[in-house]
Amino acid sequence: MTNDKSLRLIVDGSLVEFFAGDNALVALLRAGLHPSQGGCLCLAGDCPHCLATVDGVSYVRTCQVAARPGMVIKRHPSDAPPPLPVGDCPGTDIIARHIYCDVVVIGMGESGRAAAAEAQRDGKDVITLDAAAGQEVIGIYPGPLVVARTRDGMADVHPHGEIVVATGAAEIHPVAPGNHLAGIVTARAATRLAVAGIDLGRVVAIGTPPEGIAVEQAAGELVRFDGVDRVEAVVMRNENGSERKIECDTVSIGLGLCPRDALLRMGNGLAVRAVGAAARTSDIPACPRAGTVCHCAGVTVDDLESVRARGFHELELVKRATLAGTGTCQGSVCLPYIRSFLADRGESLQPPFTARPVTRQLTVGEAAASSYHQATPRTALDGEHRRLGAQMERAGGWWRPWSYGDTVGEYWAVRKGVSIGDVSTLGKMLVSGPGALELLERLYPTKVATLKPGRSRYVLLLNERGYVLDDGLICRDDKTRFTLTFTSGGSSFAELWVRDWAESWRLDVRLLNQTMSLGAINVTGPLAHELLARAGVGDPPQYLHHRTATVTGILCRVFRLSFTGEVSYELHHSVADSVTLWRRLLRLGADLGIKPHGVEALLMLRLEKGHIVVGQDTDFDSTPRRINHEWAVKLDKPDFVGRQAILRTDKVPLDRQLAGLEMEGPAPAEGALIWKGSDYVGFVTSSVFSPVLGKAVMLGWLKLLEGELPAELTIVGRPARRVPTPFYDSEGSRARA
Amino acid sequence: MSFHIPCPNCGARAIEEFVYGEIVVVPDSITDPDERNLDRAFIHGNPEGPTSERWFHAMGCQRWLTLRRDTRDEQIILTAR
Amino acid sequence: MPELKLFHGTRIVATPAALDTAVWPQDALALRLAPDEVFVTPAITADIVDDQHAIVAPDAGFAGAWIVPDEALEFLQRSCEWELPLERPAFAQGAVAGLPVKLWLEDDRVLFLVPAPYATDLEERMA
Amino acid sequence: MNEFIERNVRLSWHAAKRSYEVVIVGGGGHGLATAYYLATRHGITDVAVLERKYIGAGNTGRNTTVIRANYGIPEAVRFYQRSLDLYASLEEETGRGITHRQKGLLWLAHSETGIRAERARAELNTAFGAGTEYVGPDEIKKICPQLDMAGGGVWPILGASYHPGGATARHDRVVWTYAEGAMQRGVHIHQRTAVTGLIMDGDRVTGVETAAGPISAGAVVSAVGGHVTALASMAGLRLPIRTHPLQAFVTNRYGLGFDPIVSSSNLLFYASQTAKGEMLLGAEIDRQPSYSYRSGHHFLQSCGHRAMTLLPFLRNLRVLRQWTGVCDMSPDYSPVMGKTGVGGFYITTGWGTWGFKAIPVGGEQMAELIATGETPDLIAPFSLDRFARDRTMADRGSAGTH
Repeated sequence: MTNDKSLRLIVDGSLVEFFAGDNALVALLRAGLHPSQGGCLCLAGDCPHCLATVDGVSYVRTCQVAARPGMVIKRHPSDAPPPLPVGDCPGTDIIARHIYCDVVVIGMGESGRAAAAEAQRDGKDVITLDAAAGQEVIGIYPGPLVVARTRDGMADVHPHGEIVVATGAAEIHPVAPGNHLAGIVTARAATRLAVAGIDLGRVVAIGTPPEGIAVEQAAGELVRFDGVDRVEAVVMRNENGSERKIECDTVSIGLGLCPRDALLRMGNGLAVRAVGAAARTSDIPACPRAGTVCHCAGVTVDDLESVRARGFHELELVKRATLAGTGTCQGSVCLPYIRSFLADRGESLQPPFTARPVTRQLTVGEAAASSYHQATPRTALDGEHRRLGAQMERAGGWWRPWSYGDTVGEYWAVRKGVSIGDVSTLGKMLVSGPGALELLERLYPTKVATLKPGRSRYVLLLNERGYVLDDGLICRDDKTRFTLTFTSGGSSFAELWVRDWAESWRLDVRLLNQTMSLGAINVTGPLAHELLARAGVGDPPQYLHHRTATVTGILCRVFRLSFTGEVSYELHHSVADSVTLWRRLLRLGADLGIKPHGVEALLMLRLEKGHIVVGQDTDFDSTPRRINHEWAVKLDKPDFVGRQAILRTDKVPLDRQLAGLEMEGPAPAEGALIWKGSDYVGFVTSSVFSPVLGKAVMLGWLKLLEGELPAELTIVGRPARRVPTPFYDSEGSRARA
Repeated sequence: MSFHIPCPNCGARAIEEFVYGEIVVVPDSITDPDERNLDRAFIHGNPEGPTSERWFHAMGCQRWLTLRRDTRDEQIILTAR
Repeated sequence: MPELKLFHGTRIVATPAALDTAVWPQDALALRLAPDEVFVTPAITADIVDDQHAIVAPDAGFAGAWIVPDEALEFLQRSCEWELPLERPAFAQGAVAGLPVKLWLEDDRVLFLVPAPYATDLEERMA
Repeated sequence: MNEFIERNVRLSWHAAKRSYEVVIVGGGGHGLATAYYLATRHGITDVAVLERKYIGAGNTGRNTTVIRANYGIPEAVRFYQRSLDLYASLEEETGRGITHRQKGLLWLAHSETGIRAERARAELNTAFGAGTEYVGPDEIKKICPQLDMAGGGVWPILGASYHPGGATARHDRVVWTYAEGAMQRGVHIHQRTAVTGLIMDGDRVTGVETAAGPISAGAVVSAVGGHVTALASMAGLRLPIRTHPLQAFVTNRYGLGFDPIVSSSNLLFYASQTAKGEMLLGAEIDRQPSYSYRSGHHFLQSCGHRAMTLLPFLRNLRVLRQWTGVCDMSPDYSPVMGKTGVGGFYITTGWGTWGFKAIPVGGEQMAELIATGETPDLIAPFSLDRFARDRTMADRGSAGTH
């Protein structure tokens, strides 16, 4: 070991030299500094006395990190926890690597090396994780999964076989007055410090002496440590009761061993085995008379006595009432003493606390390594919307254009001219097979058999509670083949639902979810016919019909329906063609004043028509009756999902219903409360000022009062009325034009 | 809690790749159709011990599988397609 | 990492037996997504599958790219929480970087496929 | 010096009797509060609380201590506001410290639809007595300067509802305060006493079986968490309850400096700083029903990742410990309280992720029910028979996180 002058680190702003091979703790001690002002040091990662802030990370065990030139160490404040970081903590993303093997051995001491060698002799693929090599295991999880922090990121090790815990045993620390002083070390730490060339001065050994050091052995029972900041003497009591004071510079502590078995206990029920000292039972030290038991939380023997005397007898309650064992070392130091204390006071020797992750600490950034946000899908037209300056929003689980900047202009393009909208987010599913008709008859509350090929029908989807799950279309392609559509929000759920029922009824069907394979563009407005004619479709399908057609040279399935209240054609096509189709439609309609419309305009348009949005206007206990959609439910059909629930709930008087509302003046915010005099009767679910009607139109929940829906209401302090829907074009002639 | 589910189509995958599905069992002792529906709609067996359930492999084959799992310790006892 | 491109092909849903016995064109890659579903790229014609109720649909719903094995495995080691098959070639699917990814592993290249709506996310996460 | 050492509460244990007027099964917050209010409000002290482990060992001692009333339906807002008020006066009433801190709660929105939802929440809360206001980005930044308003470029913060009454209290101290208050007035609390059966006389519950023998009771109250389905089945009841794990983690202690409680509607995590200085982070329930208390690594990864996206200062904080509790979830995300249709048997369950918030009001109302035999108005909407009556209490304001 040579003293290279270039090896310097910074401690509390001052330069400190260190030797190659030093860990940060040794570097501090070499400079005559104690990382936490005092306390018995173990140099083994067990105790809380060498914690410091290293390179901006607090609570680092300095004995576990190699000293590095330029390393910045700040000692924690002596009287308070380290400060909460202010502002952002920039940092590079940490990577977690996944490693597969047969056997994991944790700890590379003698027993760990032996276990690894034995497994290798048996032809096993062995991964070893050794804290001394910077591979600190933070926990064992079901899987099983062993997670370790390493010097180049996190390692997630997945063993097919067993996990061997060879983490050895921790040394028991002293509990006596003065145990917070500097200069107290465990016997093993004393040996290591001597080897590192630290001058320990006069060493007094209590219990098992350190190896390789000349010491004065202190006999008897430990009474206290004397000194101001550093230990200057240790006081022992002989068998005859007399006290003896031994002057010293360092006290070496050899009071026994406690297995480092937290990982073993954490892995309880998994293929985990301990070997060597980790498998031993804990030495239980003599019950302490005085002094600090838990340094992390500052708990003394008196504190234990005080809570026990007030009825806290269970180990877990003592822990919770004092917080002993809840700090950084998670009971490593105090647990043997609390068990000893309670046993001494007449309780049975209670088992250790539950072992919970994490056993070695990691930062939140390290914990989050290789984690990803849930991705929000984008339609094939995402780039088009952004180029057009759209405000993109997450809506219904997708990125969608909320508005292109002129919502009212977009609205009028639909009402008076022609507009296109990206509805690729709709759920789309093909159903084929001899069992297809039966599947849909049993799944939907509508009569499917009467639906002719080439026709479509609006449908509700119910669950077994009779609540509305979703709405959409059933489109019949031929005798045994159907196309189903679902809302954007329902699309991720629809496949699970349909497949589950098809399997549960054992029906012979083929299902293909095409939600992510097909784009869909809605062409809507009184000039939609004209645009479609220009696009090559001179004879578009009638209302609620569908057929295949070539639109601007692109193969599409054309569904005629209407959500906006105007003539609408939904063009389903391969996502590979979305951009081309979109651009061609915009070009063909340029002189018609075509504009794309966003979600916000669409929500206005549909509200004028009184169309509900499942999830916005419905709640998760909305029956068809509550949303005024009983017309969509054919109870004279044989069984379908939700039928029995509707029969059951129909016997109960209705309590509330979704209703159309209107008022003069600006539209209240969605969520606005609805009052009948001073009685709360419900709230607004959808609300917009209708440009075409010149008043605010809304959907909202109303409670029935004495069996009647109230008609004259107050919303945001202004009078409002319950009115039938649709608000606009109540005969529906525009959509059928 | 995360554990692995052996997908018969794809192999063992973390539970986070799947969507949970309950298998509802209404006791035969309930015979009234409304009561059976009420039980089916709202009541859960919620057993402490082995239970049969469905999982949909959303991140993989997008198919359902059926398995038995012990709710006390998450041990998986049996899987089927 | 190369830019992900749409893969044109055919999605077929048919009885498992019909898919087991189908003979795909020599130059086609047939990925068995489920016992009753296959994605064949490039596109094929309908009459290959012996199931009159089969759904045979042209499909460009996957975006993907071929990656050299070293890059692919480096990325997978940090983004894939499940064990890759050892044999080659092999098909595998599951969460990769939090996305529903399909992999076709050959000795000298690996195909990554993801539903097109997640293409941007996969590109960002592979970068 | 550790200011958190419990220096006041005195627990006095008694030998078990063979008979009590009321037996409460479950020595968590709800069971102990029910005993406390029976004794203090109704003078009923011939009460035993039976706990299979130690008091507060279950979900009360595992929860993340958020107290709030910003729920999504009028019935729930009134109910939880009553709890908020009882919590705020509990220290004065008992002379014991529960480390009650009114912190304010921010519920963040990240989309247009999220903004609408938070505006609606504010409107409803305010009308029914739980102050909540909608706040824009500037105010959010003032309330919680640590937030990255750009949301890491992934989930920008566009608005929030702010609930000034949002508070925290130390869970164990709530348990001990109620336990001590009940014990002082003569209530018996028996730890390590698992109930193994219910004693029935015809279709009426008249007592409980324990390992130490039967105990007869005029009324039996189930206040258990996690095992309520099994207990109720002993009385022939089938419950609309599914038990799910809920996980959380804390960092080491740092100086106080994170004032509010922050919750994200899209990222489904929440964060607060405990009085001890630990940053406490939680997220949504695990989706599969389970009684396992084992913690998962994916939760730590994912919750840490999501939290760090909005609170980047968390990156270098060191994780201290993670743990798991179990939540009894009802189909409509509201509690299930009151009479059961089985004579002599009362239930308080369905506490999902909102049980700690309701401990005082839950105990107060259950006590009134048991003492008077009449269901109080505040809990009448939450009765078990509401599912059969098609009167579910669907509450989007409570779904699944905290």
